[in-house]
Amino acid sequence: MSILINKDTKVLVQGITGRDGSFHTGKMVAYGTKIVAGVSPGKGGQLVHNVPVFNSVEDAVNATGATVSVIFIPAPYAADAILEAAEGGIKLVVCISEGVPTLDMVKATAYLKKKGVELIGANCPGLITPEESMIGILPVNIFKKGNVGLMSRSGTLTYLMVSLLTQNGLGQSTCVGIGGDPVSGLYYQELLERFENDPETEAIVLIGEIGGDAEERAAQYIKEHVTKPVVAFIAGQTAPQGKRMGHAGAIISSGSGTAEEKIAAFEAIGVPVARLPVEVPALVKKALDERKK
Amino acid sequence: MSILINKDTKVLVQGITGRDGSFHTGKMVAYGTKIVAGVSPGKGGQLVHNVPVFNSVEDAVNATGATVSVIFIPAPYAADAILEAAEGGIKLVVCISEGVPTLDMVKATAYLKKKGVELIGANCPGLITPEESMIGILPVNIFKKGNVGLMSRSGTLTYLMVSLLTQNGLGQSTCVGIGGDPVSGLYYQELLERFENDPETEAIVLIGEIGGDAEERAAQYIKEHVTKPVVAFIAGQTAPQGKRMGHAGAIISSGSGTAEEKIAAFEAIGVPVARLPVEVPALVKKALDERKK
Amino acid sequence: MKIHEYQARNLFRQYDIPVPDDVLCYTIDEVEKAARELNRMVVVKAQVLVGGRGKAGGVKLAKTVEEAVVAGQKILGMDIKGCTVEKVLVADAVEIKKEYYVGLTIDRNTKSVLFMASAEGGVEIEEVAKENPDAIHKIPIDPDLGMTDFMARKIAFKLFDDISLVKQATDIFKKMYQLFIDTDASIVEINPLVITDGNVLKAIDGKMNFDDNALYRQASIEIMNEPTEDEKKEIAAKESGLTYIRLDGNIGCMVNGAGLAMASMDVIKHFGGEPANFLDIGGSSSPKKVVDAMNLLMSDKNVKVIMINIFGGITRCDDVANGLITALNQLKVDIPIVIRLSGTNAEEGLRIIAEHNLPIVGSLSEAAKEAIRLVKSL
Amino acid sequence: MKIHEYQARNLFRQYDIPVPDDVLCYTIDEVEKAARELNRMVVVKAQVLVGGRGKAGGVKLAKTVEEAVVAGQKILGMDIKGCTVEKVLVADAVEIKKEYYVGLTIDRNTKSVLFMASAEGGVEIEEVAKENPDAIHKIPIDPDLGMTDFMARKIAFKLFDDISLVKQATDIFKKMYQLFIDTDASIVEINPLVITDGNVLKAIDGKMNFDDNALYRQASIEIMNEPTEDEKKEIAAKESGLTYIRLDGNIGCMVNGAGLAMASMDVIKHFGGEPANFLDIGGSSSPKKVVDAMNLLMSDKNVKVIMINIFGGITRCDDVANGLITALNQLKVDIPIVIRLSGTNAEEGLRIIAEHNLPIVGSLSEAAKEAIRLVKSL
Repeated sequence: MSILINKDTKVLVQGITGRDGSFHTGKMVAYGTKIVAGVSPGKGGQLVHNVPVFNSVEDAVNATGATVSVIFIPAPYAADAILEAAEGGIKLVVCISEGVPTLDMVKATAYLKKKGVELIGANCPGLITPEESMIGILPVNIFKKGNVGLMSRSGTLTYLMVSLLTQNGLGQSTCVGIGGDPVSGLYYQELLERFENDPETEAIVLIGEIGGDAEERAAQYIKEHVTKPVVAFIAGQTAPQGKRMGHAGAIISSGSGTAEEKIAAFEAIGVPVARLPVEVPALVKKALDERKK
Repeated sequence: MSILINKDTKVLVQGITGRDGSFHTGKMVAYGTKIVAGVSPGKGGQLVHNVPVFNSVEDAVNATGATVSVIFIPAPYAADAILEAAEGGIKLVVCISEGVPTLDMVKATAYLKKKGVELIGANCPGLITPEESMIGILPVNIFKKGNVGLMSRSGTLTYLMVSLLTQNGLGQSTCVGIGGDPVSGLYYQELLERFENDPETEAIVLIGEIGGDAEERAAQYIKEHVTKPVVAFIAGQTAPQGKRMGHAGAIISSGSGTAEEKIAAFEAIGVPVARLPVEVPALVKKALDERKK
Repeated sequence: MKIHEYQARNLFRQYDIPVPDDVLCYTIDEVEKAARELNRMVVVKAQVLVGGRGKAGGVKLAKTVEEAVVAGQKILGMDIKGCTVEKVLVADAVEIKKEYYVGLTIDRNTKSVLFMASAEGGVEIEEVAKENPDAIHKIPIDPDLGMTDFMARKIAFKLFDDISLVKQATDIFKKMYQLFIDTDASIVEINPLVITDGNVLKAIDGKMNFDDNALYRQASIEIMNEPTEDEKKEIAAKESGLTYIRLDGNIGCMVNGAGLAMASMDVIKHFGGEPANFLDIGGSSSPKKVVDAMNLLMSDKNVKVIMINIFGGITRCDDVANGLITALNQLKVDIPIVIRLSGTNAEEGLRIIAEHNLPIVGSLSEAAKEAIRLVKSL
Repeated sequence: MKIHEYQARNLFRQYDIPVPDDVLCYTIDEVEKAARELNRMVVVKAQVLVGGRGKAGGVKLAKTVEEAVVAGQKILGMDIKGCTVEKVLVADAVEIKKEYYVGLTIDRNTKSVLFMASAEGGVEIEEVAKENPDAIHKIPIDPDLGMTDFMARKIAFKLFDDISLVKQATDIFKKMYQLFIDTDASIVEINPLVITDGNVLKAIDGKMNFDDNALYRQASIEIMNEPTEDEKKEIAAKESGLTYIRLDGNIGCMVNGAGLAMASMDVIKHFGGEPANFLDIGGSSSPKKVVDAMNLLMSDKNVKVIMINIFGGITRCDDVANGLITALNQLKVDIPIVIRLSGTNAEEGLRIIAEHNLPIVGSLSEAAKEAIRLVKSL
């Protein structure tokens, strides 16, 4: 088991003929992800990494039965690609594209909700169920099958955490990069719910960062609904006030959204928070040991 | 039993302080309809026919538990009133207003669908469950409690039909004026389904008119889903081609939407169609007699 | 509300929908000048608000200026279904490789704007609709999204393979939808949309109708209205709150409600009579409205008998009766009247009418039969 | 992107949101002329892109022209949180009966535009938010509907009882929302919105921020940008695909990804060091980007050591290594570098680095400790 994707998940790639789309399609195919189709208007009938290309998502879904789409489309057209995926019958959309206008995402997420379609991203590295399926741009060699579920607002920080986990013998059930934009798809709460219900996941690592109150809300959710151990890390503990740190969501405004507040929220409900990334594996091991008792 | 409304239905009136709203509130109250609230922004706290007035639908619903709203608001603001009703917690909206722009109704009906709220109208006379509740502008004295369900695209033609039924001893379970605009709420199909499931309704009268294919679709639905007898009448049998007959929907264009086609569609599935209004009661009686056997 | 082709083409141009060059002409001199300036093969097209002008000879191709003048002479002033042609459009006649149909309208069933597209354009699309319905793609547009890129492209791929044409069509479809929404249209149609020899898409003929209920917020559309004489009468009636359509019979009808008005006409015809008009006095009638309606009926010299059929709901029968008495006092009404009243405040209305010794009948059938008897007795 | 108050006020005027008259002034002479022309009590307000100008003395009331000149002399040229005041707004000082707060922003939780309104305007709204959160009404706007009449009215009724004020507010709220949507704003704020003595609502102070991701389609907004010197450097970095924020420490950081960059800074601080900057080289890094990043780091004279922390995903470690070698060949880099590389193509990257005898460390903690050791050893 795992959450959201597994070895049987059929995936299509929107923007498969682009530079990034083509490169990462190769990586995904090599990892064993079932990439069954690509979409690129006007290039229907071509092959990319031996994957058939269609003119529209609808055509691709009808021909292949794909249920997940991963989007490598320039930001101005990315939201339209998300809508096309939802309208075309896709059930989970993973949007890698960076720099999508926020109001485009407001419209897109409202439509997805109406259609009952899930989204991860935009501006995210994707997700992986190790040794089964990787959808996105994750560097696969650092992952290892196991029982730790991981979710993160940050891409490369995820890689660091995962490699520390793997180095310490802690494999992962599923790792999800949720993206750091002001409006995005599945968030901590929805993923916590899924990890809680996933029999394979024994512990959860939550990587947050400064700005907003998503971590505080996650803490509230954990308190009420999560029985499995959670270990947290918050990036930006030393970030100066009011400075924008690359992620649009990561603004500390007037004393709320700080790392201290988030850390306090987690510790108040008994979720240990690592001060350094390197401390995470030990905290997870400790939590797993206690769970076994 | 009845469909949609009964003696316990709590109703609020949007536009209660206007000329028409106030007049018909009086008529509804006199009939025994449970009018529990009115809405008129800026006039909250007043009384109209002893009905308390609120500034917003939300306030009125919170204070009174109204589940149905009837709208007497000038056309340019009517669609906004429909949205307010749906957002404010109303479950069935009855819009009497005439002349609402079609694209306003396109937006409003999409929102109502998302919210799971039903609509009757716009540009309709409302509905009545005789001797229990009248919501709209129907002349109540012609109605009589009974077992005939009636639905119509036309207001005054409904009155004629109902008075003929009543004169002939045929009372009604519920009568619904669905309105004649290009985009409106509940239509033949949805009402046929409700009448079919209503134990009190023994026969159904469907009054159609030229234009569109709603009657043809109703015939198809009757064929597949309705076991109770249906009697139909189609107005506009002699209307000249291409002339607009008052209802925006009633345009005969290029040989489709004619009365002959609609009559043929009904007769093909065994639904008798009266040529004159006066023939309807006899057809209903005959159908009821056959059903009893 | 309908507009002429030349007006639709101008709206298309405002929205950057590609349309061949054209000149609107009221005289032969203007036609000659236009043909000379366009300086190539042209098409001369009657500008009338009725369909079927092609079959009526209202559209002619002209290879030379002389041919254009001859065409203009034939078309200007000709009668098409009762409309006199007062102006023609002289338009660039582009080379046509293939013709398509695309149109937007309101769909009652999906309660949305429906995009229709067919590779079988140029001919009567209604014929295609009947004989080969699958040849017309029908795509409802989600009002929350509008015409998205992907949806416009999806429709374009149904018509074209060439990606250059797909891109042009995607662009045109999005603009058509925007035009529809911005102007509260009820129809936006391009038939035919053509591929020209340069592999460029162009709108060769455009049709637009508008939602009358929305004209109050569409001033720039409303001023385009060019009503015919009959329509002017209908518009004047509308301003008094009446819906009026003149017909060819002799029994003037005054009814409240469109459905009842149609049914009244049906009943008159059923018993062998001929209605002179459709006249719906609508809801919330004031006595004033009835006076206006009587005025309208009396202005038609064909009317020999007046039949009044009122079923009060929002309309009050006493208002109608009072209006009628006022009208009879103000106007010289020298023809017989048959009256049927019921519904809201009917007793009071009937009392007022009875006081003035006007004939009252009990049912619609009786009213129709009496009106026919009176016409025949004249 | 942020804009000045005077720019926000001009946008408000374009949308018919009522704003008192004002004049933008760069000199004392202009201030005097403006105060004379407005010919009543004015307020002189520093135009800077940082908050807290009121507390810093950047806003002064002036009853006479002379007082306005004195206020202008004090404010023009003053320093507010590191920004020099180059211009002031001289604005009509209306009589204020009561102050309100209204604002629109993006809400991550409801994934929509959130309207915020409070009867406790004029003061620091953040204080109200903390101490009395119920005093701030928060209403998410359905993106499919936009700001409807009824919703704007509903919010207005939360602030006002008087129907005249409700109507004015309803109109203002709808326009604020339209302005937000039309310009791809991230914040539209009026604080305070006031009732003047004539019972008229006016926007006394306006704040607008915009979504940087949408500036490509907002040319008329983008040209309003007036970056500070530090921001110019950040913008130049952005144009090279880099996110750069200058800080006060001495360890120059080059990291890929915002989260990892923040975590790297955290680790440096944890071990007692001081980062000189936040520098995210982003995804799909080309060697060129690394050269640009090195250039940027070397342009800061405070930087004594450079710490590079790369976790390849979409970024390839070999690209980074090649870029670094190119940079070292092109630039005069006379300070020590600490490098940590892993992820996509890490082996190849490490091989390239090793060939050039650059110091490689195995973990982020080690890298931070080594950088700090090197700084201390200088």
